[in-house]
Order: sequence, then structure tokens, then C-alpha cells
Amino acid sequence: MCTPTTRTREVCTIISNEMLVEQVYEIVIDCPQIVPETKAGQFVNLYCRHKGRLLPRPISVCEIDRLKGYLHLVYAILGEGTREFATYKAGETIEIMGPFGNGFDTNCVSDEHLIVGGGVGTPPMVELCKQLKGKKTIVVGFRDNPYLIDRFSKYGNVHIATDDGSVGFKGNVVALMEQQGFKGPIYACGPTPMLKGIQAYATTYNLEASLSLEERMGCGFGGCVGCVTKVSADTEAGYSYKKVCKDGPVFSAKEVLFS
Amino acid sequence: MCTPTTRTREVCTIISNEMLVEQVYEIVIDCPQIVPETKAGQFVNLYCRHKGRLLPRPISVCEIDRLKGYLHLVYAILGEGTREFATYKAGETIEIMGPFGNGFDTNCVSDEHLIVGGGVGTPPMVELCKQLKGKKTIVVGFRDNPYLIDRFSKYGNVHIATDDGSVGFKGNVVALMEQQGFKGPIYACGPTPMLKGIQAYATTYNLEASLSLEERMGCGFGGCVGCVTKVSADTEAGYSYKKVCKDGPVFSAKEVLFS
Amino acid sequence: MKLNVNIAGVELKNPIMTASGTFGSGKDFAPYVDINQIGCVVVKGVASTEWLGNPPPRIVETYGGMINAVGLQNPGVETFCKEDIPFLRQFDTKIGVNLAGKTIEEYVAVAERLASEDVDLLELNISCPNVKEGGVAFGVDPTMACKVTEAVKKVAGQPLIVKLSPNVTDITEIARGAEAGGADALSLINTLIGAKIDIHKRQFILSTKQGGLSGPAIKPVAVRMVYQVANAVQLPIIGMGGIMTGEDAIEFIMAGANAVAVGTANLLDPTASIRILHEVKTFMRNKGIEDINEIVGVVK
Amino acid sequence: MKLNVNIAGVELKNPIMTASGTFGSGKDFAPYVDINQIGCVVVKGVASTEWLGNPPPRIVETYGGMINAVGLQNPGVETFCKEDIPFLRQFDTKIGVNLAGKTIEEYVAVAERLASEDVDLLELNISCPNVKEGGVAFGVDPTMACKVTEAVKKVAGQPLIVKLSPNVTDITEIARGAEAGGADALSLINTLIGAKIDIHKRQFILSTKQGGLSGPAIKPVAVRMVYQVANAVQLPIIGMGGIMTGEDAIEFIMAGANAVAVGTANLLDPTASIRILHEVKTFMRNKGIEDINEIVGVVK
Ligand SMILES: Cc1cc2nc3c(=O)[nH]c(=O)nc-3n(C[C@H](O)[C@H](O)[C@H](O)COP(=O)(O)OP(=O)(O)OC[C@H]3O[C@@H](n4cnc5c(N)ncnc54)[C@H](O)[C@@H]3O)c2cc1C
Ligand SMILES: Cc1cc2nc3c(=O)[nH]c(=O)nc-3n(C[C@H](O)[C@H](O)[C@H](O)COP(=O)(O)OP(=O)(O)OC[C@H]3O[C@@H](n4cnc5c(N)ncnc54)[C@H](O)[C@@H]3O)c2cc1C
Ligand SMILES: Cc1cc2nc3c(=O)[nH]c(=O)nc-3n(C[C@H](O)[C@H](O)[C@H](O)COP(=O)(O)O)c2cc1C
Ligand SMILES: Cc1cc2nc3c(=O)[nH]c(=O)nc-3n(C[C@H](O)[C@H](O)[C@H](O)COP(=O)(O)O)c2cc1C
Ligand code: FES
Ligand code: FES
Repeated sequence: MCTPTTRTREVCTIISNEMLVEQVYEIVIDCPQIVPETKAGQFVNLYCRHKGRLLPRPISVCEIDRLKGYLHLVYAILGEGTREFATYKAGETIEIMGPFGNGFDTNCVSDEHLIVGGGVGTPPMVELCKQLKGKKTIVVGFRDNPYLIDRFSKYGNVHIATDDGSVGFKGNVVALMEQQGFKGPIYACGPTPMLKGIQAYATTYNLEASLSLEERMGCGFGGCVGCVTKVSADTEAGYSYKKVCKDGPVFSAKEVLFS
Repeated sequence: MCTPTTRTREVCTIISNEMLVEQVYEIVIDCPQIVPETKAGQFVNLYCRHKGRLLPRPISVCEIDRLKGYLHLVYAILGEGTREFATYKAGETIEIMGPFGNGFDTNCVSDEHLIVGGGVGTPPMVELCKQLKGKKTIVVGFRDNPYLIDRFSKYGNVHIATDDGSVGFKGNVVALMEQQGFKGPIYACGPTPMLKGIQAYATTYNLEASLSLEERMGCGFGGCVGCVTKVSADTEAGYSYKKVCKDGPVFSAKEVLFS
Repeated sequence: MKLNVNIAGVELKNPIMTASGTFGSGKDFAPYVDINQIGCVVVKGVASTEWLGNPPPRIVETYGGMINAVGLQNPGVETFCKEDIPFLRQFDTKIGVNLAGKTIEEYVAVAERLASEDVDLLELNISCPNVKEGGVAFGVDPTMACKVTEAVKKVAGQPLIVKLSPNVTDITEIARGAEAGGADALSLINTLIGAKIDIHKRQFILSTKQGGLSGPAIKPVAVRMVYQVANAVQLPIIGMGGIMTGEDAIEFIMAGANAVAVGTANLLDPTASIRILHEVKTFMRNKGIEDINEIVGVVK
Repeated sequence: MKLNVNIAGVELKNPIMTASGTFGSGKDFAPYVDINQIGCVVVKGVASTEWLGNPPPRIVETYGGMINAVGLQNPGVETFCKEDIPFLRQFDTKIGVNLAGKTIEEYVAVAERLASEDVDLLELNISCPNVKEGGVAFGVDPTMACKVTEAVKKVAGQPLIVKLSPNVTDITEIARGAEAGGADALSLINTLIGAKIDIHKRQFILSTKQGGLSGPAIKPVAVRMVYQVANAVQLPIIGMGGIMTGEDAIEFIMAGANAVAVGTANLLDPTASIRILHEVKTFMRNKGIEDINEIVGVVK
């Protein structure tokens, strides 16, 4: 019989909460209880102070500072809750719970890893780069002005794509990958259209691909079956639904069925 | 046609928020826009930060600092909202709206005013004492440990009654008034049983009495007809309902019908 | 930017109305808000004679909402005509009168009295208990909804809005009943029936035990019902229920409402209606929406 | 202090239950909360065969609540018996199984399969759409509620709780229908039907457009209905709907509930059920209440 930890929502201190670029912020949270259990590709729940907003805001771990016991999260203002987060100041507190999700498999041995991030899907790839052994090719895409580039450059060659071509390659990351002919096991996080593209790319060139997905969540820890994504399965219908928060957020490109 | 002011809910700075006695706090709020219009016996709406709690918390004005533009409010922890207020710190802000209500008539000329306060009904009597001309007899009642006494003593003889007799007269204020045979126009605020007693006292000795009432409020400014109290009227039923927030909170003892 | 909407032949300068009972007859709000900017002021329920209303407490707070048991306190239609209509006519806004009654005869009496008066719209509140039929509300039975609408429509001098109660199994049935009875428009939702207990005193807080739940807490139910009704009848619809922001108003309009009414929000901030109007304009500007009518019912 | 309550012959060590669908089958909560402390775990809806559930998005936040459209995803009763019952039996708590079905036959099949299994209570969720009769839920018609209850009761090996939907004009009619059908207890409320629109994408957020509204926002409706039903039938009642604190639980009990179920609160904090239990104990201690059963329905 499992003996429950006393872990639940925790009130943690905000070390800093700075804007990286327009509409995108990095928050550093002091949570020594959470850090030791956390790995690349996992996420935490952030909870709002506005008590009309009860559901968690799942945010991926961007960097883990194991010495200090800090988590670095990078979030974009997408709605009311993230707009609220952007007003928080260093020294204030925030309610957080986690870590949740399976995270990336960082033990895969390969002489060339292909790391792909798009928009607010980019942050989790930073910690992944830290953990992955072997050579890494890093491809990141943004609508316009990029961020986190400096952090990636420590871990490998960074190739940037922007929709408007303002920086680097003009177009999406998949087009850039095609052009460069990048190969190797893929680790990707970003908007669904990009992940669809990656899935196709992986099939075409017969590559392994781990895709980190997003879905609206009721709990974050497997309790509500609310956050599902469609995967191929040997049911009559030929598919079933898996929990992004628990079975994911990282899934093999082979099983994911994008609609 | 009335030209509307732009007045509505205002975010004001908290100057201080200190405990007077167990469960009772004094909050001083910097609200120069509200102060000039405020008089004794009026109240303001305080709004909670917890957005599950949308309705106003009406709190009487205890003292008006016209020089500094501060309002002094004294509140007791009675439930969730007031418990929340007690956590506020100096320098933080609070949403406030007002002033509301008719307030006391401070122009009544008499050589002896009888001021009666009970429990959390006592605070508004402080500002009233300041405004009223003429000799004042001040009678205040508490369950146990009294507060604000020092402030009252500046304005007249203060007679204290406590339910447990720990301080002053043992019993309620009306019993104390009977014993001392106090006379003069009465100004009273406190729990309903006390106000009932005052009403009877006023009738017996044929005294004028102004009673400040409490009722649950939806708006505070006359908009919802939610905060009514029963008053005698020449309707078929012999009564009608008046708004505590707008027609009151101060009513003549002659018209109020306590159930 | 085109904001004016047409409700049963009455042209509102913008789709923002006030919800009955949450704006009085305007007097208490005039010091705070420029009534000229409001599309239509719907006044609190008016009956054929004075109603005293329920004993206090009439109001209680709930999570994200409030419950009221005002009980339609009002001075009666005579006083209303003498005092409130002249007051509201000072402003450049439309006047909607919410009709209260306990029997068909009472509803008819108010409508008849108002027929010759200078008001723009009537709103029939069929959520009142129907005394004759033993307290069951007109609003929960399609046939009774039809009957009362028909009777009032006969004597009405202004277009008739019928206001629907959400406390029913199938609101589209009631909507069709009102449509069959000759309603010119529908408004929804009225309050959900709710209650709150004081666990320390061991009694209900409201004198009437239960009352009407309103505020942001009920918005999802309201949006669902507005969508259902908009797709069930041909009538113009006034949507309400928990509207606190311009985005909330847009949500109702996209669900199928031709206009919206701001209720509880007025009590929490007397300037809410105008703030919401400005937020609606901002949204339209940002999205390049030329005419508010473009987005009525765009969500399918 | 006496906390144990009796629901249709089943003795719960305390009145705190979990609301179906908000505690899975316990597995996902075991790491956080000591399941031994919970009076009864009611698992998510179980059908005769595997149900895949609805496409995402299945969840959306609303003011003070959430709307879900999970669509009763479940592996079917066989897998449930093989995997979930043994897991839950490790703990010293009662097991309640929530029955899902689209026809009377399907409901009967699940109950029959469970008759010989080691579970303590069955909860019939009659809010599911009834496919045979054209999608109308069993829960909105007294006769159909009676029929399905009767059929399931015949084959049931455990006491049968019937779970009522709040989306009806008169919930006491449905309650009496279930009572007539032989229900051993009633639980209420299930979710209110609500919807939310993404005004930027101009579409409903949920794949099913509308879903079930839960959370503190709906508590006043739930308390009102528990009070109504408790005064209409003789059966034990399990109250739920927006319970977030021990005081909320006490409110339901004083309204007439013999036990309460914690739902959405579990999702917001997996330890909520136990925290609420402790808050209930504290309240009883402060008020000198010896036996929780003393205060069941004390509010009249
Ligand atoms: C596993 C996972 C990891 C994520 N990591 C990041 C990250 O590192 N950085 C980042 O900027 N964003 C991330 N997101 C997206 C982030 O959760 C949403 O942008 C955020 O919840 C929006 O909240 P809001 O209140 O601002 O938006 P609102 O639209 O106001 O939120 C309303 C509700 O919808 C939910 N919601 C809205 N959009 C999303 C979405 N895209 N995904 C999930 N829930 C949503 C909210 O959580 C809330 O419950 C992640 C999402 C998931 C599922
Ligand atoms: C005109 C007026 C002046 C007042 N002046 C003072 C004062 O100077 N000092 C003071 O301590 N208290 C005063 N009160 C009482 C004070 O408003 C309540 O104690 C307070 O609202 C309780 O809020 P709560 O959230 O702590 O209680 P909760 O019970 O959690 O509040 C729930 C809801 O009920 C309302 N409510 C509960 N009790 C009362 C009450 N007695 N009167 C009105 N509304 C209530 C709250 O406003 C809130 O909307 C005054 C009340 C009125 C009407
Ligand atoms: C205090 C109060 C009084 C109300 N009085 C009436 C009324 O007289 N007639 C009516 O049809 N609706 C009345 N309502 C219902 C509102 O008009 C509106 O339908 C409901 O409150 C939902 O909107 P909201 O959530 O924005 O308040 C009243 C609501 C409140 C809060
Ligand atoms: C995510 C979710 C899933 C649910 N699944 C079920 C279910 O399978 N069967 C059922 O009878 N009720 C189900 N419910 C309803 C709850 O059991 C409960 O009746 C309702 O949520 C009200 O309680 P609450 O406000 O405390 O959540 C579900 C509710 C939620 C939020
Ligand atoms: S969010 Fe609840 S199961 Fe994934
Ligand atoms: S509180 Fe709204 S009228 Fe008094």
C-alpha cells in the first residue's frame, strides 16, 4: 500500500520575474522541495491569486537550479492568468504544485540529437539540452523576436527560424530542417501545426521523435481525465485518449494522432 | 439633469492597520477624494481582494482626519472578509467606495446629548462626539474588554458597561442608563437588542433617539433595495421597508419597527 | 463603428442595457454614470399596485455571486409613471419597463396602464409566482408562458419582451411558448434559485430561505441557454447573466444575443455598464469589427 | 466525537466521500492523500464496455468553477473489476461505484457484473443521455428515473444510490421517481449544463460545445436542492456541489445531507477531502457537537 507524501500545493517565494521580450517573462521560484524530483520536460502547476480563477496554469520547467533549489519558468502572456503572473514581484509568493508529467527520455544514446522548439514551446528544451549527452543540433522558431538563444548556444549549434524572417531563416522550423537536412532522434515542443510537421518529417526520414504536447488541464496529476490527446490504439475505433499530464506531456510521434 | 461625478470604487493606500483589542482592528486609509464629503454616521464600502467575495463590506467612519485626508475605520473580525482585511499591511492598497448614508444630524441643539454605543457599533460615535456641540454623556457597552475609551473621554464623561462586569457596570447599556437616569437626545449604534432597548427607553422618557442600523448590502448606494429595514408607514399593512444604505443608516426611533 | 441594434423595432444606440432590479429606476446611478450613454435602461419590476417586498435579510453573498430576495418591492405603476418616467426621459436613452404580477390580470393591468405612457419597451417577468395557479411560476410551463404573453400582448402599447427563467428542464420549450404567445423579443436569464445557510445560527440567511442567484458564477449557464434559445426561435434576444466585462458581453452576442443586459455588475460598480460599453468598443476596434450586428450568433 | 454515518445500511467511518469523476479510482490520489481516512471513495463512471470519451478540449475554467466534457471515458466494468477494486481494497474505506449507461440494458449489465464483486455501494448516474429514447437524459423525467432505478435495483448486489441532475424544473419530482423505483439513497447535485466561448477564435472551447459546470459557483443551487429533496423523500442523502471547505460540508449536512461528496476541490488540491474532514471535526469541537448525525437537517 502506498504511503502518501504530504506533498500538495505549496506557497513558494518568487526570486525574480523579468520580461525576456515583449509578452514573455521568466519567473524564478524558490522551491527546494520540488527541484530534487524534477527533470527535463516536466511541468508544474501555477495557481492564480484571483480566486475567480481556480484551475492550474501548467508551465514547463525551463531550467532547474539544483544548487539553489530554484526553478526557472518562462511563460508568455496568453490570457488572464498569465497576465496576472506578469504583475508579480520578486519577494512575493506564488502557489505551485508539481513536478508533473513523464518528461523527456534523456538516456537515449546518439551521436546527434535534434532539438526543436517553437514559440513558448522553446523553454523546456533548455533543460533538455543540459541533460542530453552527445552532439546537439538546436532548431528554434518564433513568430518574430526570438528569446533564450544565448542559453541554447552553450549546448550546440542554434538555428533560428522566424515567420517574418527578421532573424535567421524565413519560414517555419520544419522548412529549415528540410533545407539543412538535419537528422537524428528528435525532441520537439511547440504549437500543434509545428508538431504535425515534425511528425511527418520523422516519418519521411524514419527518425525517432518525442513530441511534448499541450492540453487544457483540470488537475495536472491524472485525476480528471480532462487533458487528453488522441493516440493510436487497438480499440474498435483504432484510437484512444491518453492523459497529457500523466502519460505525457511527451509522446512518441508514432502514437500521436493529430486531428 | 444631473451631471455624474466620475466617482466610483477607488484604490486607496493603507496608512496603518493595527489591532486595538483581540479581534478588533483600526485601519487608516488615505482617501482625500472621499474625506471632504464625509460626515459622522456615514459609512464606506470596503471590497475584498478574494475575488470569490464580490459584495461590499460596509464599515462606518470612526474618525475623519480632514487635514491629512485620512479615514479611520474600526472593524471587528466577524467573518471571511473582515478576517481578510486584518491581514492587510500598511503601504498596501484597498478598494473603497463612499461615503454613503445619511449620517447623524449634528445640528440638533441641546444642553445634554446622550451618546450610546455597543460593541462594533461604538466606532461611529467617536466622530459624532467630535461634531456635536454641547455637553455629552457617553455610554458604551461591550461583551468584555472595551476599546476606544480614551478617544471618547476627550468629549465627555464615559460610562462603561460590560456583560461580564470585568470593566465598569455589569450588564447592558440600557440597564446602566436606567440606573443613572440619563436624559437628552439619544444617538445610538449597536446590536439590535440594544437598539430595541434604547427605543423603549426613549419612549418611556419621551426622548428623541437616532438609531444607526445594520443590514446586509448588495451595493451600498441605493441600487438594489436589498438592505431594507421595517418602518411604520400609512400603507394597508401599516409598515413599509426603507433602505438602510440610503434612507439610513440613521433612523428615528419613532419610525423603526423591530421584529 | 456601428453599435446601434434594433430590438423589435426599437433602435438602441448601443447593445448595452441594464438588467431589471440592478439599476433601480436610474436615480441612484445618475450621480455615478452618464445614463445618456446606455442603450436602454430597464427599470426594476413594476406592479399594478405597491408591493412591499420581502423582510430582510434580502441579500447574501455567494462564491462569485449573490442571492437576492428583494421580492419585487415597488411603489406601483401609478407612482412609477408620475416619478420615474419623467426622470428617465431627461436622458437620451430608451426606457424598458419590467412587468411584475401574480396573476394574468395583474400583468395586464400594468401593461394597460403603460400603453399610453412614454416608454419604449415592456419586459414581462414570468418568473414571479403565479398565485392563482398555486404559486407555480408562469415561467416554467410553456402553455402558461404562452397564455400570459398573449394576454399582455393584447393590451401592450409597446413591443413586448418576455424574460425567461433558467430554472427549467428545457428553456427552448418556454421560449417557443412565449413566441407562440406573440412575444416580440426574449430576454434571459433571470436568476437561478439558490440558498445559503448560516451554520453558526443554524438558519437560512435570507428571510425567504431561498432566492435568486446572480453574478459571474452563473454566466456559463446563461451563455448555454442564450445559445439554445437563439437557435430555437426567430425572435431578437437580450442576453444576461454574470456579465462583468466587455468580453463577457461579446461572448453573449456571439452566442446569439442581439443586445446584452448588465445586472449584478452595476451593484458592484455603478459605472460598470459604461465601462463594459467601452470594452466592447475596444474589442471591436482591435478585431476590426465594423458593425456589432456582424457578430451576433457567429458561434455555431 | 462520533463521525460515522449510515448510508442505506453501509457504515461510513465519516461523512466525507469523493464525488464520482473527481478522484479517478484513487490511484492518482494515493501519492498525496491517505485514502484510509476517507469515508467512502466513489469512483468515476463505469460502463458495461470501454468508453473512449469525448475529444479534447474537455475542460474549461469559468468564474469560480469549471466545465467538463470528459464524456465518461472509462475502461469498462471488466477492467475495473480486475484493476481498480483490488487497488481500493488495500485501503480501509468503503467503495462506491458510479454506473454509466446509455440504455437501461447497459446500466443493468454493469450492476449485474458488480453484484458478486467486493464493493459497498452503487451510484446510478442518470444524467447520461439515454440513446434509446433519443438522447434525453433519464434524469429529467420522473417516470424514466423510476423505470431505470427499478431495473437496476432488481439485479443490484449492493445498496443503490441514485444521482440526480440539477438541470430540471422540479428536482423533487425526480427524487420521488427514484424513491418509487426503489432507490436506497439519493446523491445530488450532478453538474449544471454550461458553456464557454473563445471570443477570439469565435468557437465554443469544449469539443462538445456544452458541458457540466462544477465548483464553488454552483454551491447555492446545490444547497437549495439538497434541502428540497431532503424534505420531499425519506431516503438518506449525499450532498455535493462546490464543497471547498469543512464549513461548506456542514452547510450541506444542516440542509439535510447525511453525507457529503467532495468533487472539484480534489482536482484543485488532491488533499482537499482530508483537509475538509479535519475542518468538519474542528467545527464540531468548537460547537460542542458530539455526533455529526445530530445536525443532519437541523435547518428547517
Ligand atoms: C504541459 C504544458 C506545459 C506548458 N508550458 C508552458 C510554458 O513553458 N510556457 C508558456 O508560456 N506556456 C506553457 N503552457 C501553456 C500555458 O499553460 C497556457 O498558456 C496558460 O495556461 C494560459 O493561461 P491564461 O490564464 O493566461 O489563459 P486563459 O485563456 O485565460 O486561461 C483559461 C484556462 O484555459 C487554460 N489554458 C488556456 N490556454 C492553454 C494552453 N495552451 N494549454 C493549457 N491550458 C490552457 C488555462 O490553464 C486556464 O485554465 C503549457 C501548457 C501545458 C499543458
Ligand atoms: C451601515 C453599516 C455600518 C457598519 N459599520 C461597521 C463598523 O464600523 N465596524 C464593524 O466592525 N462592522 C461594521 N458593520 C458590519 C460589517 O459590515 C460586517 O461585520 C461585515 O460586512 C462582515 O463581513 P465578513 O465578510 O467578515 O462576514 P461574512 O459573514 O463572511 O460576510 C458575508 C456577507 O454578509 C455581509 N454581512 C455579514 N454580516 C453583516 C452585518 N452585520 N452587516 C452588514 N453586512 C453583513 C457581508 O458584508 C458579506 O457581504 C457595519 C454594517 C453596516 C450595514
Ligand atoms: C438585486 C436584484 C434584483 C432583481 N430584480 C429583478 C426584477 O425586478 N425583475 C426581473 O425580471 N429580474 C430581476 N433581477 C434579475 C436580473 O435582472 C438578471 O436577470 C439576473 O440578475 C442575471 O444577471 P446578472 O448575473 O448580471 O445580475 C434582479 C437581480 C438582482 C441581483
Ligand atoms: C471532471 C469531472 C468528472 C465527472 N465525472 C462524473 C461521473 O463520471 N459520474 C457522475 O455521476 N458525476 C461526475 N461528475 C460530477 C461530480 O461527481 C459532482 O456531482 C459535480 O462535479 C458537483 O460537485 P463539485 O462541484 O464538488 O465538483 C464529474 C465532475 C467533474 C468535475
Ligand atoms: S489534467 Fe486532470 S487528468 Fe490531466
Ligand atoms: S445595499 Fe443596495 S440598496 Fe442598499
